[in-house]
Amino acid sequence: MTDQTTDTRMDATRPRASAAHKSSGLLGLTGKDLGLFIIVALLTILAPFILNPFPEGSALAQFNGGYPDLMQRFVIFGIFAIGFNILFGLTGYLSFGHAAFLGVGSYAAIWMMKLLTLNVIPAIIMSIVFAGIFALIVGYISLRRSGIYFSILTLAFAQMSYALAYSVLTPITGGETGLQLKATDTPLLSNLGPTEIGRANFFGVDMRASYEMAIGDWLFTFNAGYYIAAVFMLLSFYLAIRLFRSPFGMMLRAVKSNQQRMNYTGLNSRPYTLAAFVISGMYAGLAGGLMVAMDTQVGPERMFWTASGEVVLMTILGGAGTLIGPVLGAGMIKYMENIVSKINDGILHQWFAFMPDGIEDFLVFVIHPFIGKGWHLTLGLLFMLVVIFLPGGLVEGGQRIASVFRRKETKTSTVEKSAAEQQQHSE
Amino acid sequence: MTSSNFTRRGLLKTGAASGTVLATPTIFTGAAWAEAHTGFTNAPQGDTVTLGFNVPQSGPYADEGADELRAFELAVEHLNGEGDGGMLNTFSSKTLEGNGINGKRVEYVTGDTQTKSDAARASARSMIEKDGAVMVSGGSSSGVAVAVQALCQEAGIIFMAGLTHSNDTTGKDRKANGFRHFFNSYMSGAALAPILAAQYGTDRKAYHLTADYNWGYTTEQAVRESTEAQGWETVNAVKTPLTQTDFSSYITPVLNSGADVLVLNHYGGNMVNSLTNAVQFGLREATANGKQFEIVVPLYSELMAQGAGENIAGILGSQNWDWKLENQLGERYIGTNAFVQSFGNKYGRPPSQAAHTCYVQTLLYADAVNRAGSFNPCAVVEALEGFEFDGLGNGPTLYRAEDHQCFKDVVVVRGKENPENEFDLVEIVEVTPTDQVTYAPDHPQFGGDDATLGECNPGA
Amino acid sequence: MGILEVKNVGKRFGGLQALGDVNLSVKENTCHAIIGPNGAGKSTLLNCLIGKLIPDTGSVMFDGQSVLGRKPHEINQMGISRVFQTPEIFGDLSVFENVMIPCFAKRDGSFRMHAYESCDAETDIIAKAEAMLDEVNMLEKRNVVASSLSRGDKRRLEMAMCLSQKPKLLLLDEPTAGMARADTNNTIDLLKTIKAKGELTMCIIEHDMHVVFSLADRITVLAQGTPLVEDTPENIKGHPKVREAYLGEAEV
Amino acid sequence: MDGLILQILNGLDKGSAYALIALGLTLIFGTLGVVNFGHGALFMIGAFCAVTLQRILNLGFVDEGATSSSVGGFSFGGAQETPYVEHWFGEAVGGTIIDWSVPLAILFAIPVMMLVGIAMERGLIKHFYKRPHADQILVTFGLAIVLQEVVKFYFGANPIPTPAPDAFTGSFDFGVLIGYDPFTIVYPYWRLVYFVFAMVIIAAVFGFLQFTTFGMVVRAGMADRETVGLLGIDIDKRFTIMFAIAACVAGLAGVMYTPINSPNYHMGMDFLVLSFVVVVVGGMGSLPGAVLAGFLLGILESFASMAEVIDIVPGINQIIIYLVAIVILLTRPRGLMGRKGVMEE
Repeated sequence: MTDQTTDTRMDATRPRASAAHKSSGLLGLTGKDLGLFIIVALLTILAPFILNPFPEGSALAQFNGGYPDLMQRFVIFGIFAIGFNILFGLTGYLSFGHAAFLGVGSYAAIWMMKLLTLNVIPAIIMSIVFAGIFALIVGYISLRRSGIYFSILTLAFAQMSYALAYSVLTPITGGETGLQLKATDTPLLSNLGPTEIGRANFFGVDMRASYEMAIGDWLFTFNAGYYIAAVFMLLSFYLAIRLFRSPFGMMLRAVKSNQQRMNYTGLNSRPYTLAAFVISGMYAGLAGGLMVAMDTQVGPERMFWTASGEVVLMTILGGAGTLIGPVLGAGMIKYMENIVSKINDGILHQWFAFMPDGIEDFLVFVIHPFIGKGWHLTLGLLFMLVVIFLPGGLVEGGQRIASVFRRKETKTSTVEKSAAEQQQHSE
Repeated sequence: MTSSNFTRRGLLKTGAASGTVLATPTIFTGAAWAEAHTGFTNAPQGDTVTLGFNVPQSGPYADEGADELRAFELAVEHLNGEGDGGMLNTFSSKTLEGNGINGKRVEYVTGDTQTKSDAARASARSMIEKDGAVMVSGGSSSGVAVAVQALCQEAGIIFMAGLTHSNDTTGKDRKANGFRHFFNSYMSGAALAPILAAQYGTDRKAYHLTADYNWGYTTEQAVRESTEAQGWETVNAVKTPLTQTDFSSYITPVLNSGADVLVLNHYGGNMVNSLTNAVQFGLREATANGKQFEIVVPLYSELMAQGAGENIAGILGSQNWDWKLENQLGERYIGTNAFVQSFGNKYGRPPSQAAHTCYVQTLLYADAVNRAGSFNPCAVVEALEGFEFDGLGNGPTLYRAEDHQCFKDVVVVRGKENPENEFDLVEIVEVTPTDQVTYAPDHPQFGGDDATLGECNPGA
Repeated sequence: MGILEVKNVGKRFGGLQALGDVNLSVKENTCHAIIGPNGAGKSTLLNCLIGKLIPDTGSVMFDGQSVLGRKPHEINQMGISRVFQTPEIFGDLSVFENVMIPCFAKRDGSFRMHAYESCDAETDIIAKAEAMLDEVNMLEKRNVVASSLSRGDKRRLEMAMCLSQKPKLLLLDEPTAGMARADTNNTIDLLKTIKAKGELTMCIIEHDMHVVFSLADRITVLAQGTPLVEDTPENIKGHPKVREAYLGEAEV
Repeated sequence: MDGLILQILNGLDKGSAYALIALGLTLIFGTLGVVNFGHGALFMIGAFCAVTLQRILNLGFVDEGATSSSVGGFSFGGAQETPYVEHWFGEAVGGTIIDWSVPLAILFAIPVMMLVGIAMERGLIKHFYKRPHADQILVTFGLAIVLQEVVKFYFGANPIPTPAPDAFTGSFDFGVLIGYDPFTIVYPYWRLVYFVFAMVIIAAVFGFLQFTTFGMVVRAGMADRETVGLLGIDIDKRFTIMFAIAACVAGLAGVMYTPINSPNYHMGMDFLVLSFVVVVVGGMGSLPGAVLAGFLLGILESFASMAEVIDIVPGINQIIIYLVAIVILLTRPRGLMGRKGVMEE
């Protein structure tokens, strides 16, 4: 299912031939890309501050997201979405079974930790390898078809993986209760006490280790696991930028744009799509491995179709085909899931306690359906609002805000820009 | 630089409120807060303690989760000395006086498990890392219970399991920091078997339909072994996918299989659908081998009974507790009425067994902390291990030290033929006494010799 | 022996004999036109040459090798490029990228995992693409999204894409259809220039006789799936069979 | 043998549900070119039309002398209500009306689903015809979540029993008809009703498309939307009606399904993925393909759930549908009866 109308306007996929003569900048990135990468790197490094804007104990502290688990989830699902976007955003092939690769990566990682070593690096490497191999098999078969037929093939593989992991593969996957590290696990390269339960570490640094800093009423947590995951995310993001700007990335966009022309231009689209599929499967595997590294447990629901659907939604919500969009989408969905779902009526009453009783109760009554157990409702509404008002996803929201400022500065527009706008109006 | 393995938000809530403005970054270490209650994760500071109630709020078990949450809120109310005190008045241990836990006022946070282990752990971690919860409770499935229990063990806080029925929770996946009040598959089998034999005879042929995942396996095994010990024969056992909604293709083979009893090792939506389908196909009216055909549902719940409607009429099953226990079977189950009255007054409905177990677990935790005089998980574990108590609705109960499983009577119930109202769907048939459902800690259904609690982990 | 040898090619679609028994020989560095009324099988023949269709019978030899059974991209890599009747371009990509892609295909073959290199660093490709765009006078539109080009520009772009591959054989399927006179003349001039270089064989399908007679060295007339006649443009002009074929069309 | 016959009946019955949902989905795919992730929600809303009607009919007032359960002085729900319907029409007639609430819900559901369909198409889907499929997925998925959360808010998450009329409880003895012993091949009446109902709906939809001018235009629109638009036919209006019809088909499938399995708020999502598989296996843009695939998958699923089969291939019942889908899509590029070029890009 190719989108004929999207993405050409996105900065991320904009033709940038005008920059062709510039010498390559820092890290091989130039201009906007370098700026974007630096911004993302700064945001990632400073996330403990940025995500904890409200002082502890204040009414709004509920909205703080700067605790290790959520920060880890942001970057892990960011990786997952970045990888998914390489396939979907560039080639237009909509995989509906990507969670299977995440799951396979997770199982591979936990088995490494159970059997070989509690160091997370071998586990993560194995998760990438296994997910890559599985993606190769699934991709090789599924890519024989295109469009929705491809989507359903990938969906079918993922659902089979889920169903089998839940049931007959219980000896390997732990079934419903999944796999955790246990006192009886004695990895080859570790010296655990007889009843000691292993902990994931990075050359001795416990993934759970945190450094806390208090400034006034604010408390900021710097978690070792988060920073390790963040390094992987930045690396993934960097590689994704390189890929987007590479001839290979151009070929993938060519697949999406006109596969027939591509073939008659002497390019074999199959290995390109397969390579994109495997790469994005390996990203998913990396995300799965990191999930285990951060929190040593795997359950089969990780492979259910809703999990595959989630990454699709993340990517579209953020802006398919853009570099940063999928990360934003992932962050948004995970934030809703973890923060909004935890707000309960008691907290609402606290917030509105300063108001007269009648108004307080009324406000609680109005907001009640959207919080706590109603967080799905808020999420669904968010999806609809974004797609209705921001056709390019959250990234377009950002662009619109940016363009408001830009318009104030200058009214000159390049050919490139006017072409992009033209494209936008034609929709 | 490593200061803690799980952050301790509790610290700052009060620490900062006292007006301390720290101009320079400070590393919190255990020593910096050398008070009585340190050296473990989320040691409560100040005059409050935070508990985490992690229940399914979305997905198929959302209503059960909602009921659990009601019970938690009620328990917190009672612990803080509000309301009528509920079971505080009947509990055999008298340390709970309505002044919070260990003198600290109880606060709580809630989260949504979505009945997915990943989501449940994410939610539990946010309670531990963000909100400084010192105990997590709740849940409505064994997958979630096992996952969250393992997390709490790693984090060094206490897990008081909600509704989880699989043997594994206190079997092969048992953990030192985890405790289960709810009964389990083995107990269901052991409790049901003698009553099934008495009601339906000892020469029955059973056909099992089993949900194709861990809980289904343990339940099938438990019921099979117990009924076969009574002389029953198992004709066939077929596994059904969790995601199945229409069970017709599993039901029809039962008709001509030679079986005269159908055992549905299903829970939740699976059970509602499979039972509805079985009744549709006329199994309730059928006869086989010259006997009336019977259907058995090892694990009953009020919500499932509501979902299945009139189809549950006459179906036998087991429960951890029922709100009519004390009324019908008397003093032994004291506490039941106190709880039901308190719950009913607040919410206008009787509590489910899920609500009951969650309420009781909260009280048990609070009491253990009071008796131990500390929130330190290891102290709590010590206080709970081997603890014998009464007055919480199940009669005399033991928290066994070897596997952290409660041992108490099991209620065998039957779906009412003519329910008087929407809450009165089952009738109590009999109660199987504790000693009949007790098993050895190293029972093969519970992981055998390999199963170990490990050591209690205080975290930090 | 021509660079392209089509022998006894036949193709049926259900009950319809699209191509009967086509024989065609195209000499290297010439321009061979195929003309004929609508439905004569011209496009079908072209599709057989590039691997879009596989003929039921016969053989197609290019440069001494059979193209039958090869995939489209393999055939292209052998040196056959095609300009389509409706321009097949990468609509979502910029004009410049559209030309870069065939340059990559020419240099790197049908697949290369160049995922880490930056496009901006491919100076040789950029230079080639720029030169090519310059040649078709589209350099100033290099950053325009291809789908927003005018139809004439799209055709020129496609032509540029094909030419940038430096194919041995260029197949042109009605390259001037729907073009204004001026554009048509431009295209003729462009093709003439290329032809003058003498490095490229062309095979052109065209209705516009002005184009055909301006460019072609030899002409094959196709009717109802079979070649009626093959000859030089001068001889074709007055050929009775040709007139008959076209008159036959006029009656329909 | 009797086992196989029963499984074929099961398969036809499951297939009816699959086919009905897939039919509406493929109509929307085919006519409007929209990937509608909200289709499962329409099925669910249909089912809750039945629940709502049941609730409405059971509205009543407290009767005297009702029993109540009480514990320690607290009584629950207790009071038995007499439904107004029984009060107005007498116990016999009123009781029958309540008993027949599910079939009656069909009359209730048709206008409701029509309205829902029209509102959805005019208010939302219409604006997404020219948008990429990705946007369609996001907006319809968002809508599906919102709809199911609204239902959850009002009806809870627990399944709600909605029994069939008493006249349809019990089973029909097929075996006797074809020479088997009594009670070997019996099949519940309501499931037979469901099958017949599905057949009628499918026939009606096909007949409507085949024999009416309206249907002809829509079919032409499915084949080539632009051309039909060029003919000056107001295809948009027809597409709105088509969407409403598809919503209706899904909704009615939901209404009739309620006695088979008690409805709950997420039943739509449970069916959603399956119905996509059915549509795609049937082939994009093909109505007969969708119906055929529905029955095929239903029957194969039933066979795969037999103990004899599971013993040979453990877990086959878990994956059969997906396995079959893969095999079919690999051997037949466009599913069973798919048209070329529909959703292939």
